[in-house]
Amino acid sequence: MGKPKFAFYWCASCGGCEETVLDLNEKILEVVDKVDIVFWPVALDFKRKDIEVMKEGEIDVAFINGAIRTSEQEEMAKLLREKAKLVVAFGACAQLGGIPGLANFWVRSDIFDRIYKKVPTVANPEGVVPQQVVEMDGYKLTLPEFYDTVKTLDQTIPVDYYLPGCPPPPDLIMNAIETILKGELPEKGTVLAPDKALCDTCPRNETKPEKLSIKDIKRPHEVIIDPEKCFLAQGIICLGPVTRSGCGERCINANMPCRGCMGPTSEVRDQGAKAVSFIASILGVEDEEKLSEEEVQKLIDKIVDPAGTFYRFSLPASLLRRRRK
Amino acid sequence: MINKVIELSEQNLYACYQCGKCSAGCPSVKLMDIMPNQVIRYLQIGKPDKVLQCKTIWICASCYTCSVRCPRGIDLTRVMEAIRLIQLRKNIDYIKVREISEDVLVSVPQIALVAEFRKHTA
Amino acid sequence: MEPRIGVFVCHCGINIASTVDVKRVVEAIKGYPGVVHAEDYVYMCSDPGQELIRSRIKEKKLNGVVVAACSPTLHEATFRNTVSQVGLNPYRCEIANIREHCSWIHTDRDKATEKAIKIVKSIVEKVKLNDELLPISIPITKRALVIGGGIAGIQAALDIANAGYEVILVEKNPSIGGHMAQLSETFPTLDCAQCILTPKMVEVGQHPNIKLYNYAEVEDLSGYVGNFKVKIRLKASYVDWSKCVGCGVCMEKCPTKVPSEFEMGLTTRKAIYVPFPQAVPNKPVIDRENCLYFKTGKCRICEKVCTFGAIKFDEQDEFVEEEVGAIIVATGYELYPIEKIGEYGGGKYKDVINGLQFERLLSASGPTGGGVQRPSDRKVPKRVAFVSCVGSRDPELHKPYCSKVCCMYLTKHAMLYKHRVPDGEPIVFYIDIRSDGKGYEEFVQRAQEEEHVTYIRGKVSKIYEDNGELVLLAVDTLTGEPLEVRVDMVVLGMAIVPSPAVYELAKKLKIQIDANGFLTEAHPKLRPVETLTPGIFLAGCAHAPKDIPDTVAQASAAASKVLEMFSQKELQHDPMVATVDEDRCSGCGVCVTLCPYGAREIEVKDGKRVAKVNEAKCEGCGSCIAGCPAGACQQRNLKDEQLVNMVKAVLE
Amino acid sequence: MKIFYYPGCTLKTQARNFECSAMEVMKLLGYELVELNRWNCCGTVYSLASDDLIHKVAPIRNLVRVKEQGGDKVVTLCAMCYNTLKQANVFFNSDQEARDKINSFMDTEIDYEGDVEVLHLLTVLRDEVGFDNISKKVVRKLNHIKVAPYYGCLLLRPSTVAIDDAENPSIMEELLHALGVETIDFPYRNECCGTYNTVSAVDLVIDRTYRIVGLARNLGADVIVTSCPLCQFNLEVRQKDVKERFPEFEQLPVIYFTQLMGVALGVPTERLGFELNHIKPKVLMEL
Repeated sequence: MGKPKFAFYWCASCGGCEETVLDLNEKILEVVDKVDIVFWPVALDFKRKDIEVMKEGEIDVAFINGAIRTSEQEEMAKLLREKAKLVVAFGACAQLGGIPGLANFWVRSDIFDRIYKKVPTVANPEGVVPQQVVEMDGYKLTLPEFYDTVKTLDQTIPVDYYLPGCPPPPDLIMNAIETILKGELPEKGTVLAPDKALCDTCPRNETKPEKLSIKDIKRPHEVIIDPEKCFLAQGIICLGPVTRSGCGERCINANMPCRGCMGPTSEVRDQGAKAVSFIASILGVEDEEKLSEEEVQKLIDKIVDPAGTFYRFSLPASLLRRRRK
Repeated sequence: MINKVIELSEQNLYACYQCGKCSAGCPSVKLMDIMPNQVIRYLQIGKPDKVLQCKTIWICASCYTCSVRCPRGIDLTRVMEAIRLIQLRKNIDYIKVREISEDVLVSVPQIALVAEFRKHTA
Repeated sequence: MEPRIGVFVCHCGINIASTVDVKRVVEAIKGYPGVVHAEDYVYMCSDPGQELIRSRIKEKKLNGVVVAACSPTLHEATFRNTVSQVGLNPYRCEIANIREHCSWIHTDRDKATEKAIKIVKSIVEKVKLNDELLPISIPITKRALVIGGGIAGIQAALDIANAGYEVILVEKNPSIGGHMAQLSETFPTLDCAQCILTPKMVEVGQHPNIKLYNYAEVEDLSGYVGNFKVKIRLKASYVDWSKCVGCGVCMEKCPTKVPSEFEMGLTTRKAIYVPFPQAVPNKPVIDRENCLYFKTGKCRICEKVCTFGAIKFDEQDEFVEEEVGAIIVATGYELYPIEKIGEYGGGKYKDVINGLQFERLLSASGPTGGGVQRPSDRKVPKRVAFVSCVGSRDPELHKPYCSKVCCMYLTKHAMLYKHRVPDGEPIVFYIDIRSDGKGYEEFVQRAQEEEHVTYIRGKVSKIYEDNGELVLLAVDTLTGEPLEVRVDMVVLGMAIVPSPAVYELAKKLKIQIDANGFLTEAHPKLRPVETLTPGIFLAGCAHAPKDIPDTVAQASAAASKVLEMFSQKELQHDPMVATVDEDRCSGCGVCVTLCPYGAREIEVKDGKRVAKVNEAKCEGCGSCIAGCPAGACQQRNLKDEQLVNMVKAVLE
Repeated sequence: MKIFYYPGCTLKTQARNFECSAMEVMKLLGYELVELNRWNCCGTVYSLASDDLIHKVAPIRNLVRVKEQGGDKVVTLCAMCYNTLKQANVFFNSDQEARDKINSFMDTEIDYEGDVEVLHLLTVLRDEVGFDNISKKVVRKLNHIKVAPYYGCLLLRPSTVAIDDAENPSIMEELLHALGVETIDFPYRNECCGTYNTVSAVDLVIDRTYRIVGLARNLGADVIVTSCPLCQFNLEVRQKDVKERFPEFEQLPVIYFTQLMGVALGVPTERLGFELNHIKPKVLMEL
């Protein structure tokens, strides 16, 4: 038996997930030693047709990052699903839709209008927007279809495991690879990360007051943030309580609040909704009885872009998935 | 009839519990043939004729005393106006303008005349 | 466990059956997965109905029961008890509410039946995943706290103390007695209020089981049913009561006079005072607000004249903590202020007084020694108007509710006035006469037939003063005549409002108050003396306006509820509480903030914060579960999985 | 300072004394009442039926004039005008549908957004001028007379437009005290005078006048002060009719509060329009 065959593919994402593979540093050499990478468009010159000729199940693991936004991404995901024994959704975009998923607050026409016509740096007097098919000089040029809605990977194909994060932290990646190589596979559908919220490992957890209450909401640039104290206790919205741990508290250690990239814990169906619910639970509770309707509204209004704050990484995976008409 | 009055006056006449506070404080009640609370009562028990034929609605001077004191929040001033309008809209004047004497016409202030015509003529 | 669920559909006479096709519900549920038996019966809660459930459990080896009937608040306990009699865990029995949630609110029989079927299916789904639970046992401190020393608090405290349990009685004023101590005589028997009340006050003061904290207020409450910890503020009285013998010299010599609260401002008291001669305890306090020494730094006359050295100007408020198992709130009422009734002068006419002021004028111990004299010039009024429903039954401007006692006490006032001033003319203005208590209607009849009190049906519109007389613009709605009545004095039957302190107190005790500020009972019919917070009961006018007999009855009822609790070894608490999956909990603390019962706290285990549930305090409201950002909280027998299945059953 | 001023019909005819005294007084206090151009009758009584929008056009049109002429508030003297304009404005702000209808009906005017404040001179004197400042300008001592302040109905009712508490108002008393005048506690100060019944039910007005003026006199008042031309007429001119019926009845002068202010602030009495008062307030004129 030869070495296990791995494939990497990049759908709608920023590319950070591809780079993070390299963050394994010298460990990547161990990996390469143990596996055959049969497909990795960003690094190796294998083409779609090379996959198409493979047998079903010939690839052992396909790591797919990014959300599904175009028909090409959908086709590739389906192709890899057919050829791979295991599919791992790699990173927040594949798992939850990620930042590209915020596009679900609009529809395709809005997005094209903005990107190709209204962005201040765009000069497009003829109002050209991408077309799926263009005929020119007898040639037919095609582009993949740009879908109205961004989907998560598992809304497109069945997914076996998830590696959360934006991007997934190297130790979790390494852990996952080792687990797969050893064949000690957990239950299908498992997120390959701890199942507790970030507060569990947060170095600031002990600094929480007995009763958490937000009197006034502050954005990180508005205050000098105490580097020791719980963000929420400082009035800064931190999604730590509603986000899976395992990220290595990278943001927290850089004195920035958690933005939720690791997704929710396994018991939570809708990270954004839970986030809204928990923030609402602690917002202004101390003076609850004294606050007038207007004062409450004023307090809530200090959350700039609530949808983007609470669903930053998880809109396509939420119960509503997208803006409804 | 009660429904028409309710529609025009936007007051819930069924809320009246006949305490009589409207009548007790009414500055014009002495000259009225039925008392303000009875106006509502006759409507409640379905005797609109009593109300349409009464002098009370014309004596009411729209001073709002009853309205500000009513424990059930009924603006009786508006109720009186509604009933007056039901009559006036049949083109029935309460006063005959021609019969107003010259003396009165020249002596009373304009606001009295305009108000009188507004309230008592179609 | 393979589900073997029985569904029992109740007709509730025609309450359900007239709108819901009960037979169709039975047929529809018969084939539903997990259901092995279904049938209907006309009154499921009756003895034959319950027997039917018991025998089917045995015959069909049921391991779960759904009773489709009325609201669970009514009969959940009944049916859970039924199933447990034949060995089924009571928490494997659930109620599907097809009455309040269905038959009573719909008219379309077809659609209502469809809805009933869905409700039953969803409850079947719930029962499938219900765990067998055991009630939670909680220890119980067999001491009671009674807040408020009026007749309600006195009665409740005595009942509990006489049953052999200790009572802590907290009264904010210097003396117990409340408003009843101000009354002259009581309707309908004309018993002297002092004669029936003061012996009880003395009994409280001397009772070995009653610890009285007068001039004290509840500062804070923690703990839970059976195990409350109450912090009590003992307001500084500046008098060492252990040294004071109550000789009264200090009060005599004190130079500062202020309006007497007890006498309703009709006369004055000193800055060091006992509210009234029959006070219990009969020890003075210094009113810091008005005391010359506290205001100017000079005086201290009381200190000089006190031969016992009992005056202590440097005294501070003190705090004591007491542990109690049950609490009765009896904070009483106040009269709605005359100032709010602009059309009756808004308080500017001295001879327009309220009912309690008139009680003091009638009282033998009052400022006039029981002779009726009007406040402005001490003249004996020859005509007195008594006006009922002042600020009451007035949703537009004042209070929407009836004050319950004014009809009766104004009748009593008119009668007593007539006794004191035989040639006097009492006129009572009323809208309706509400005389529904025992002997009350006879009392009113006596006032009319024997005392010839004039009753005029009609609400007074305005009161003003003219030439030393009071003019009432009124109407006789029975004759249809406007009236202008001139009298010497007016007594207003003011609306009754809860004691203003009750709002803060309710917050401390975490009990509910209604839109009018009165305490809310747990159920208006079946649990009238309990609050929704277990272990806290209510009595008297803090709950709603009521007369003395009702107050005393309610106080005894509250006491008996307390005694019922104390008669048990341990308290049983509903096990449908929140649980924490410690493997999931990150210790973020949101649940602690959310919990309205103080049942959640953070514990540090192996250096990590983990939330825990105090099961005795948890009322299973579900706030923490909804709020838990990590999904680490679940509620027993209302797990997410159950809820999802229930929703699916409805949406199917 | 300039304030737009809406006179209304009677201020230009029978109640010229109200207008001229107000002008004099305001001038003295450093304010100019600028009469609104092209004002029309307010309708005098506010129409109360739910379906009657047309009668709300007249008062609203006056508020449109204020807007057109660059103002955002307008002051009235006549209590009836105040009430009608104010009630119309309150209604206009509470019912969007009605607002649209009225605006489309008045199609030659600019659309009215309900943003003109309707004020009565009494509130302007209290809130803008300040009773303290008025007090400082008093030059004539009037401590020898007792005044019965009479509000009537329309400054106090309905509650949506009231300038003060309906049962126990105090604004007029406060003004009078600032002028150094003693007031009586006058229970009838908010009782109706019988208003337009003076045309067709004069008996009612005679009865009201007898009671109101009678009580004021009983309570020791030397003069009644009011703010409504119709109240003034009923309480003053109808005293003649009262006297016919009750010969023992003693007359009492009824003047506008601005006239009394004028006296206190030192405006020459001949400029205060007393010639239009049927019962001369001699106690004031002979100072």
